[in-house]
Amino acid sequence: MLYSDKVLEHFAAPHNVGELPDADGVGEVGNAKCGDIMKMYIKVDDGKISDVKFKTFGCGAAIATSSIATDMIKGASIEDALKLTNSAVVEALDGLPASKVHCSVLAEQAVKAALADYYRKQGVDPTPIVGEIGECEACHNL
Amino acid sequence: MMKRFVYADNSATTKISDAVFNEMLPWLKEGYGNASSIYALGREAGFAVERARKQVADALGAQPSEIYFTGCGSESDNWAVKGAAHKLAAKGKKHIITTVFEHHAILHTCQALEKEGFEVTYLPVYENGIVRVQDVENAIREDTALVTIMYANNEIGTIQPISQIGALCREKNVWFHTDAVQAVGNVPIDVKEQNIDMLSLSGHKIHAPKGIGVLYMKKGIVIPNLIDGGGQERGRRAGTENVASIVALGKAIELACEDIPGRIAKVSPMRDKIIDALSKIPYSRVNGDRERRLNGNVNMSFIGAEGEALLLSLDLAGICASSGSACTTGSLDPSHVLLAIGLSHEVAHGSLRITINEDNDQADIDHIIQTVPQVVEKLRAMSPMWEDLMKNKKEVKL
Amino acid sequence: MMKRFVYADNSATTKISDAVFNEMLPWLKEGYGNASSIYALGREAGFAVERARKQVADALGAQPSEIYFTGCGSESDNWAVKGAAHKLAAKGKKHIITTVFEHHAILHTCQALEKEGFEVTYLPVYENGIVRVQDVENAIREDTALVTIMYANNEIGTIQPISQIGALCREKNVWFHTDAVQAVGNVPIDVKEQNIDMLSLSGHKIHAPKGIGVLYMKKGIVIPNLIDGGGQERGRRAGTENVASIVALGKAIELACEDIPGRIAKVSPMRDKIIDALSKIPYSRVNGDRERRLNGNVNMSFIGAEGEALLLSLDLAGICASSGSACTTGSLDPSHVLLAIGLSHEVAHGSLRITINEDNDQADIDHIIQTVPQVVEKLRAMSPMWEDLMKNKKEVKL
Ligand SMILES: Cc1ncc(COP(=O)(O)O)c(C=O)c1O
Ligand SMILES: Cc1ncc(COP(=O)(O)O)c(C=O)c1O
Ligand code: FES
Ligand code: FES
Repeated sequence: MLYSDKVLEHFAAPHNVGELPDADGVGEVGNAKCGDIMKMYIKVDDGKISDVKFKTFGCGAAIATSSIATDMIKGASIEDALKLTNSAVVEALDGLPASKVHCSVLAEQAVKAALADYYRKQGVDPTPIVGEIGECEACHNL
Repeated sequence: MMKRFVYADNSATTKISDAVFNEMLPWLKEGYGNASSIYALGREAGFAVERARKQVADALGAQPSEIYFTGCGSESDNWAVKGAAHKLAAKGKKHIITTVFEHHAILHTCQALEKEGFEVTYLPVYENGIVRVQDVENAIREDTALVTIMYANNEIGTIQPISQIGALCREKNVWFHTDAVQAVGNVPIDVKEQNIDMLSLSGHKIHAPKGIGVLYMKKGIVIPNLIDGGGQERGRRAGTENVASIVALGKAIELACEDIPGRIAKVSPMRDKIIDALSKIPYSRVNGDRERRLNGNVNMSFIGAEGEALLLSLDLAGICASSGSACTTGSLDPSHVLLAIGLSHEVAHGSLRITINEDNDQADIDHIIQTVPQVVEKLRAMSPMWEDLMKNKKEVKL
Repeated sequence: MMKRFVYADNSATTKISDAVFNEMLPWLKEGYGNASSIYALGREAGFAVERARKQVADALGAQPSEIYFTGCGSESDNWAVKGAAHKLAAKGKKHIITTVFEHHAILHTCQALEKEGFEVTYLPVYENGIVRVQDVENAIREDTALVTIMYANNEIGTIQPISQIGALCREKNVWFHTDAVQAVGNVPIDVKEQNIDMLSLSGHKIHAPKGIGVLYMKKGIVIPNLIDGGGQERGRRAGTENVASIVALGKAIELACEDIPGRIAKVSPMRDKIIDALSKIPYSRVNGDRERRLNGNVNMSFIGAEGEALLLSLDLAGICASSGSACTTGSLDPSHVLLAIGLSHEVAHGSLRITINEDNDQADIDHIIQTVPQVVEKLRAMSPMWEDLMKNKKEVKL
């Protein structure tokens, strides 16, 4: 299993670990059966993600993708956060082994799930904005 | 954390010992002759190969003429099982008996044979990870070609009742193969007394290099070759003899089998110390029978701490270990071994295998005992699964 | 006779070079981690394996993802031929084309397949030891699964028209495998340009250790595994990676292929010097095409001097060589290669193969040139066959 140094760095000292008790949005994706659960908390001020925290049960890649994804959306506008893709996450980590790409998909979905929750709490139907957050296809087949 | 390096993945592979290295070195350097050649340089290599064959035979209670060198343990397994299947299919015997928790070298081989039309019975191993002799007996049929059951499991270290299975197969006149890759050097083996017809082993598990294995085949057992070609290994396994690695394996097995009780007496208390200490971690469990297990095998699960993340964290603390988590293999399913003994996916994901041997010392054990709980705690602290469990939002059966 | 040691059996096996030895040594010592493990010790081994894969790919004009490490050249040959046969049999293609003078790793594999019901065409190689492309074309049928033809012959060193055969097979849409064990490092190879679908090579012929090989398989070629088991080599060849030997092979092939014209320029004049000198021995002949042959291969027959006796005598003079005499193999038939190019049993028995390489120097060549005639003369002096020939009691066609 060939992890990049960047992945190992983020794994060893993940950024933004924890919970936000007064979060404006909370998203949880994955399932324990496949060994992946990601939970993301966001705080939103003036259309910007002012704070973000995560908790993850999963492999090194899952923890590293959570960490870097939170870095990438922290301080970003909601619009930009919505544009976060798993391939951007993979790129930011200097690549992931092929078998670990699904962990990065989960990171993208966790961000979307937290934003969807935020919209819901605002009384806005998130589906037209965030889209469907399906289960990871691989996980679905379990 | 302490700066210490603790290698505790000896069931995956071992370091070549100095004694073995020194024995093999001349054959990597000046002794490069082809062992089948007739000039002195070749003849000497040929003698060295035969000395090693004798060492292997002696360690197993076999005859040198029953020992075949192969390229690895997996090759030995494939050769034995595919060979026996194809040989006996000609006599109308197309049924194989094995267990659900064999190494993939056996399991995937059996699956390949199923595609060819063979029928395979996969026996259960129950919660303790030990197959029942009665189950083997019940499974044997008129058309059973082969029983293949591992001597000791590579993940949970449980030792199988090989002597009884051997006696049963002899009585029923069914060929019996055992994958003893993990057992050699840890359990006394006598192929004659134990009625073992074929046995696989691998050098790199006993301080010889990677890429060398053995298949023992009892006199009279003749199966098709897996690797056809030159006349090496009495025409049964082609390929220019890997003299250096063969010599290394000979030495390694001699050393591994020279004092097995001594090894058990030294290593198993260390194993027990680890198990006892880590069992204090809440929501943990020991996987596999506590008594009938390899002297160096610790296998435990810690709910809420994913296995691969555990390994990476331990690595940062200088500890090399392994896990049955799906995430370590790149597949979606956790270890078939852990599922076979009844663990749920969740629990299997949080598994850790520590395999020590006589090279480890008390300081290693202390480092492991000190580090694992910290790491488990750290991972649990960031685990939503653990959070749910603590908040009673979730139930998990251990 | 001079006290000198001349190793001239490099087609049998080679000495591990210092550069290769130094490269592999750390992986035999400290770098013993399992290349599939996730901790640093394992990851580094994994990276080393991938670097070696790249070196092999670069040397062949392939992609790293097309390179599979195996346990030896024989395994690669078996895997390729049995795998392709079994794969394409499912599509009703049960015909294989090869030559009469392949290495036994191919020939015995083909014979094993014949027993399973495959049909094999063995093409002739004529007096010069070179297969004709037209013969290959004529032999290709609707149900041809595979053409497998060696790149260079191991006994007489003749180089086959691989590019033309590759082009033909591509045009006819038939898979093409070549056993390039003897060719690598001696002939420039580009699997893409030459339309080679599968290629076997072996480490110990190019100064890497024994017990490591490669099968190149073009992207899209998928055949059943020969060795099922763990997920190593992208799930296609099981067995804990033999890191040290893989690293050695990577380095060795890089060095072997870095200056092939230079090697040819250096070695072939030495080869020609030996051939020219030994051709002066009466009743001698050169076996195999003189031009299209490996730069280091000398293969000659000396009527009336039996091959094994030749080798033993040369060994006493410090020269390691080989022979196609039946007596060296313990079988009754002399080399199938020499028979294939039309030699009678008598002539084949008196054959000598000298295979030199860039490690040999002029003094070695001189020693060979001086010793062989003496040895031939000595053996002829005590040979009744020679006596009959001299007294015109016997005729022998050279
Ligand atoms: C042409 C050829 N093919 C295959 C082999 C087999 O290689 P190995 O000894 O690595 O199995 C050899 C050498 O023995 C050879 O010369
Ligand atoms: C029980 C068992 N069988 C077979 C093997 C395969 O051995 P090798 O890696 O030498 O192919 C292993 C180790 O990987 C093992 O633990
Ligand atoms: S969390 Fe299982 S592979 Fe990443
Ligand atoms: S979320 Fe479980 S496999 Fe992707």
